[in-house]
Amino acid sequence: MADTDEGLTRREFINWFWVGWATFSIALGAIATLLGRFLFPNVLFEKPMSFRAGKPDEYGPGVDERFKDTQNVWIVRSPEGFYVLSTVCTHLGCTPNWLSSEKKFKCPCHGSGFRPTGQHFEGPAPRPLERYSLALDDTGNLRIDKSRKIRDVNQWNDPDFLLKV
Amino acid sequence: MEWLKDVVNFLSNPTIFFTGAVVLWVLIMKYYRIWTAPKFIKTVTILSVIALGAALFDPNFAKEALKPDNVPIWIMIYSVGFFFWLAMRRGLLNDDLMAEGLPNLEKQESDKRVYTWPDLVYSELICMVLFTAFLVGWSVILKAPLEDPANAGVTPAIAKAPWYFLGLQEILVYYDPWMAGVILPGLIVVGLIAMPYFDMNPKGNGYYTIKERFWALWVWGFGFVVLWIALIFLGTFMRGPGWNFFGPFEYWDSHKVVALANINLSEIVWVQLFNIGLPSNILVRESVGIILTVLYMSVIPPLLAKTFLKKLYEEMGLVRYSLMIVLVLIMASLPIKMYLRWSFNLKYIVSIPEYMFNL
Amino acid sequence: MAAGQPPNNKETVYNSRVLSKWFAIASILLLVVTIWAAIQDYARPWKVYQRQTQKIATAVNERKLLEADKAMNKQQLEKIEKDIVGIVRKQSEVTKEIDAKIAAIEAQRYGVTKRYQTEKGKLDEAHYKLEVAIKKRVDNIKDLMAQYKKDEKEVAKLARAEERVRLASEKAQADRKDILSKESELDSQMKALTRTRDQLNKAIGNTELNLVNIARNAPLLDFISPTVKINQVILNGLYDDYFFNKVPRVDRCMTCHVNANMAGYEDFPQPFATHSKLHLIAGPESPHPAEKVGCTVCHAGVPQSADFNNAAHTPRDPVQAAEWEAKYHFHYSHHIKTAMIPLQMTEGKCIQCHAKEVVLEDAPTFNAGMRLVERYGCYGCHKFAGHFEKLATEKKSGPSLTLVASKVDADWLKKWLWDPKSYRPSTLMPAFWQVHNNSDEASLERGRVEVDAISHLIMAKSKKYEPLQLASKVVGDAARGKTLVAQVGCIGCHAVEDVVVTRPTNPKEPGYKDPRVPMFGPELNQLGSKVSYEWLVSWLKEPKHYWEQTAMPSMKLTDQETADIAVYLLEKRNPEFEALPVPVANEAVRDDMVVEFLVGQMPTRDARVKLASMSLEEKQSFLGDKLISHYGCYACHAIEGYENAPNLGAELTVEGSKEVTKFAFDNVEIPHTSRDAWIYTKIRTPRIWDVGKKRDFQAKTRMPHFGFTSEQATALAAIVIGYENKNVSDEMTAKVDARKEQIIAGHRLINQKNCIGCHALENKEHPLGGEILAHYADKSEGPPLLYTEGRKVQADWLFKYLKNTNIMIRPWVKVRMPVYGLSDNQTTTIVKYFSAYDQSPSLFASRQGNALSDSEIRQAEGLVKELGCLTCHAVLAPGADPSGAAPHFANIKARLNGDWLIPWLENPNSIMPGTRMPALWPNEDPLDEKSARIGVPGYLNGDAKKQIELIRDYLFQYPGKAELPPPEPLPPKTVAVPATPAAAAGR
Amino acid sequence: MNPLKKLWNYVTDTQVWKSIFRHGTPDNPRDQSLAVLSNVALHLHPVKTRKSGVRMSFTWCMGGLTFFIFLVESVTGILLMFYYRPTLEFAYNDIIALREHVPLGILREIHRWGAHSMVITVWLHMFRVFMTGSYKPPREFNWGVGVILLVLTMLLSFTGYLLPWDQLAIWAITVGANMGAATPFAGVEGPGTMLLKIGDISLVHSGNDAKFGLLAGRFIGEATLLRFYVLHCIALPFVAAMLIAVHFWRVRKDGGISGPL
Repeated sequence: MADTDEGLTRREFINWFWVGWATFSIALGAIATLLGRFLFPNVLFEKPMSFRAGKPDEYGPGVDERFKDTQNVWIVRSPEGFYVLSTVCTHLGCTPNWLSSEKKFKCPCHGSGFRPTGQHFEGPAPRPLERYSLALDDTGNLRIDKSRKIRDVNQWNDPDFLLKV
Repeated sequence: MEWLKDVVNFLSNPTIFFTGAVVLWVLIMKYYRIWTAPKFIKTVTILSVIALGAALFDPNFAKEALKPDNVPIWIMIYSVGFFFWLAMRRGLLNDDLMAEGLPNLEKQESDKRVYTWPDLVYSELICMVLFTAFLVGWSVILKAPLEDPANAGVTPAIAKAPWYFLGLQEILVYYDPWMAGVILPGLIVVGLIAMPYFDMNPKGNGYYTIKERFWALWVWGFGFVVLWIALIFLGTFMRGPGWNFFGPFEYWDSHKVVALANINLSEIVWVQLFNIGLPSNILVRESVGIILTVLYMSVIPPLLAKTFLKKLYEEMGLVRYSLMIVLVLIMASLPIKMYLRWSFNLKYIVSIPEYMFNL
Repeated sequence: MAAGQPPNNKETVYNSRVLSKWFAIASILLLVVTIWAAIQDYARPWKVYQRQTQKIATAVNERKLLEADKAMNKQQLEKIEKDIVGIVRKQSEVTKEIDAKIAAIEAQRYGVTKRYQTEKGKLDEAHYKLEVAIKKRVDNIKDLMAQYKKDEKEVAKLARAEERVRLASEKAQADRKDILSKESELDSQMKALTRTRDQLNKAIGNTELNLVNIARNAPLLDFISPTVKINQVILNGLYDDYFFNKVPRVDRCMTCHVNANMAGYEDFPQPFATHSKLHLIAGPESPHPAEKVGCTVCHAGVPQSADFNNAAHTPRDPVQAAEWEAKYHFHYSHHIKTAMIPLQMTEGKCIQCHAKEVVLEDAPTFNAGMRLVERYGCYGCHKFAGHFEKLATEKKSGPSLTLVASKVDADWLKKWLWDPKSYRPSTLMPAFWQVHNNSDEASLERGRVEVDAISHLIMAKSKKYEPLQLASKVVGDAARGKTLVAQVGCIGCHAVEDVVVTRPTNPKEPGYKDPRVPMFGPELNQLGSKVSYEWLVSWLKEPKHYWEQTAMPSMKLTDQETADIAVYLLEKRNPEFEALPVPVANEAVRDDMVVEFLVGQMPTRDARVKLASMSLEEKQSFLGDKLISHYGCYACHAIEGYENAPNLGAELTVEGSKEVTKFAFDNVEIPHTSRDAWIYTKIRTPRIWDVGKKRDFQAKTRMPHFGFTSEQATALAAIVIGYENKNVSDEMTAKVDARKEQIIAGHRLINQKNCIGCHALENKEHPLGGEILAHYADKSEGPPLLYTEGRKVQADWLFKYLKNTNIMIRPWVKVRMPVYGLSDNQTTTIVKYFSAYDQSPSLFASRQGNALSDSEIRQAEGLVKELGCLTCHAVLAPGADPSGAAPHFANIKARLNGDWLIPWLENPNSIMPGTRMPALWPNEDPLDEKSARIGVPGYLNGDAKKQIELIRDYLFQYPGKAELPPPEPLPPKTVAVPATPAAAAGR
Repeated sequence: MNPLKKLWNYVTDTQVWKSIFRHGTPDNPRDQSLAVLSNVALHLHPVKTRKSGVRMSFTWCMGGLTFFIFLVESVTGILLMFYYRPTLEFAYNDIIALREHVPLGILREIHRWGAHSMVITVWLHMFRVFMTGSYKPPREFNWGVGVILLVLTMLLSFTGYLLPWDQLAIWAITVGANMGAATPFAGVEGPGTMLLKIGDISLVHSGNDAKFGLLAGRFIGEATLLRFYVLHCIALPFVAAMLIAVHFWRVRKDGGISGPL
């Protein structure tokens, strides 16, 4: 094959060839990435994941059930501080009941038992109850963020999940 | 009759059921000459239909067996059985022919070409019409199921995936979701696609045969029939509320209590063996499991390449062999894990819940 | 040759190198536009606003951080830090030991617990199996039972072991915590010190422009954890109707107006500003938190949109429109049904939820609008839901005309109708003639006939009236009348040119009067051109004698006072009006009109015949009747025979959601996409729509011209727009409880009786009314402020007082509490309103003082003397100068509440600013109201608190008659007036 | 001549008939060839086929049946779309309507049982191809395409499972979706995910993980229903149809139905 033809060197030819295909691939890749991003919506029609739960003073020591039905959480005030427990049993997702006289959560479905800390101690539940993140907002109210949760005992002292007041 | 039901219930226990399936598979592949006889299979079919019919008198059995969504499974069991028989039968005939130095059944005709019209066109049309008739009839007899309206707040006693995924859901008992739901299905697909490139045997292309590719049939069939079909059967008919085991004639009691006595390898080692608490360092704690896993994946392949699979290794070359053996080992890890669970109550070999990594 | 290079075949059509080149160019183009698309997505306006908001928030927080840092006690912090270091050093030895112990226990515990749990699980399973076996009646049940019992014992043993280690572990943990408690305490002290700083730092970290935040919001990466995101509120309780489907509304306004519900951004421009009424609207602590009620429930607009134009912003005025056009390419949208409501009309939307209410705190436009609708009687022609629907059944807004012939003469009436403002510029009576659509010569000719006919019929229908008479020989004196008018309280409702009241401009000051709302009563500057002396004295003595439903109360005037005021008022005339010609009806036009109306009932020929047979009086009456029906005079005035006449105006109950396309914009130059502009224009210039159109008389717009100012029209338009299809469900609106109902009922009655013309009500932060107060330099000379009234007076006393105001309370006050002639129901409404507003503990139980022993009474008497109370609070001797007197003590036991007296005695000025009552127990720190009070030495150990209580108790035992008559009126300069029955009734 | 035959001749002689059918009665080699060649559906086949390949006992007709069921599902699916609305308010009601009062509501049964059948026939087709070693060269690529089609078949069935919006549907999909959450490094509950962090910020959380991508939300909801509906009715069938075309084309190019060489 000739090195030069109609004013174009072979080197130039190769450059155009590779530039073309490289750009084409990058463009296709970019389009594919944009389309992938398209599948992750910016906004959802879901219940907001965070909610305001009033002033800390409104809570007495122990387990508080006021948000059990509306937000599916228990807010617990312990000597260590506030934490928020999910009301979903870690076994099969039923909602345990808080038995205040026995100081434990008892799942009606399969009998899993949890201590007020969320620690499982009886029945088939494999893990402690999950905990949600909470913090004080500007106005001094508790704000609970259900989009962040922990399931491991080792993280219980994380300041985002245990609020000292 | 009750004792018979009890016996069947007992035998359907996952341990026995699965072991039985494996043993049966070994026997099937060893004695195919016997059961591929038409008389034999006819007898077995008739007997099984009678047994099934009789079993349907048991309300507990009938309830699950006749669930509209479970009917396809019976169709699948019988059709897989029939076609497996057909394939093996023809393979046997071909093997016999070839042993005599004669061309096999396909070879006898493969050079002849016939007009597509009307042979193929008509036979396909007939198939379609027959199938349509069958489908409409099925639809008339069985209504599609519809339960209560969706309610995320009401958890059913048991949540099952569609039946064709129940094999995977059964694996969930032994592996965490990331293995059972992501890695294993992914590897199944990858393995299937890669299979033609691993199978270096040029024989057996385009005709039924057993002898010429016995081990290929053995391994692939084990995966399809035992690890897929049999586990679907188990998952559908023998797993009740709470994914607890129930015999085919047992009532699905949602209050059944089963001891959860499973423990991790690290606990066996540190607590049961050395009687000290778990080390706080994760890597130390899980060192035994990690070492075992690494050994399984890194030592066995070269060992096999040197011994049993020497010939195969030489044929395939390093890259092909390594890829294939990894896939096979992962597939084999499932029954291994199952047996470890049953014999030692072993929950996880490596258990790092801190990073949700459990093996 | 490079891989994939196409063969350089000579036989191709195009040279493959050229193809490659073109392919490269095309690919580059594709890449560029792809990147362009990504950039456009990144530069969406709301994203830009949020990035700007974050910049602002960072700056604000950084400033706050500096302050917080300055305010932080650094020395203490350093000390704590040092202490912690010391403690930690000391602790480490001890903790090491205990940690080892804990580790040992935990190791043991793990095994024991695990074993127990395993065995317990097995036992549970065995138990289940046993139960099944029992059910199945298995033979070897006894063996199973025995085995189970045995296992159970084993497990119980394990359970005890588990409990032992658990307790040991818990104890060790507790010990450890004890050791560390000092450190953790210091730790939390330190955290408390640095809390503000830490919070601010965290907030800044989330908003400042650092690499992490840039990455978080970078295109394509912004699905991971963006800080720039759509802020939305899903309003469960506010539903939009999408073709039979009620869909909860989603508000996204706060995507751009990020700070709307956050304090601290008041001074920033939109969209970054804080809501201007954060304490009331949008603020998290307010009754309308944005998280719950969103924005569009009041502001309207397209709630889902996060784009300036798509959200349908509406400018306040053309100036703002022009500004927006430059800034946002603003344009009115033609296809949006719910454009935003311009800011000045937003308060109308309060009606959405507060449908029954007439007065809302801190909602001046709403309040003004509601009062304007009531005063101008819009509800007479137009149907509204809620408050006005009820009002329409109770009251007409104009005076009754059933006795009008005794008040004015026919000529006056004709001139008045022809142009009401020519007689009284401030009148509420609208103009029906000589306005936009009937000022041409033909219409004027016709108008005169109409005026003639209407006034004829009204006069004809008027009944005979016997005015009340004064005692004979009473001669009025204009100078005294002038003084009286300024003194007794006429100016609470009426404007009089001789008494100029300059009112404050700050709505939070008592005495403020919304300039949009006209005076409650007519101005009194031209009465001499209208009524006669006889009629006026009767009216002044007892207004209800002429008109049963009038809001004008009796001022308890003596005959002499009545005469004085009458003479004074009649001196005031309007000579220009008097000089105006009386409109004269043209015979021919009248005949034509009679025929025109007759033709509606019969063929034209018959009508002509009929006309010929009619007398002038018949013609006038016939036309008058038709025209009163045509113009709807009866909507505001009681006219005999029109009691059940229909509403003439369009129903306005859902006017606010009427589709814009259904408004006829005709030739009027306003944006044809604006509902609010149309309504505003309609209110201001109702007849303008006929201009440039050829319309028959009957088809012309009839709504009269009220001559509203721009501000008045705006407030009225706000109200009209506020009436819309209710899409707020009950779950979202605050519940109207019994207390609220009582307040609402009170507000309705207060608006009807104009209590606020004189009294300032409710609370000193947001006083309601007291419009006369500006007249008094010394506020204590004016009508009393009624803050805390519900807690102050006893309910049954208030009831009695309102029924009979003839009781002396404040001898020095010259302004009079008139007699309204309230019904029992109305009186109860007022009493309940006060007690509900002030949340008085109970309506009928009022706490008085404790019973005192004789010695205590003696002590109290001494204290009273020492404090000098009786200088003012003694019973006023007849004829004495009342200017220095205060309510006499004997009056208190029947009137006041004991609990209220304590704070009153402590600090009277805080309850009633401007009161004459001094604070007798001064604060130790004069600048701090909460500091302790200094008692009078020598009494109760100088304990101010006890002294105050003692005085309170004493006052409830103070001897003397509680109710005394009011002071004698000014002695008449001329002849003494003997009391007549009519005069007594007037008191 | 018998009048029927006359009529037949007349009809087949018309220009209309001839414009449609470019061949005579296929009772001779020429017309047999033309019948296959000139028909868009039949020309998927070659004019002549290997004799061994025509036998039912060899092919089991499972590939053909699978394609046929795909067509049945497409047609019934399109018809069902006339009645079914993928919204929380209506989805369940519309299924009830199909069950109770929509004319020929049996289409739903045909669609559902057809779907189950298709899963079985696809497996059996794969089984047959394996048993005859037909994946071997030169058909390796087409085997791969077939495996993807197998996966698509199961995904089609899985996405369709949610649409009735009953308890069975959402809980079955919940089980499946939770697996997505366990994807290593891409699911919020997957191993290693919590390592993906910059400071306090998790890179993968319940608002952007694999499960979220599958469900278009953190939980199964209206967005999930829509997403599954679109996948089930448009996206997956579209991809499947393309791959089926490739599959058929490669069957022809790789030598038709397999047979011993």
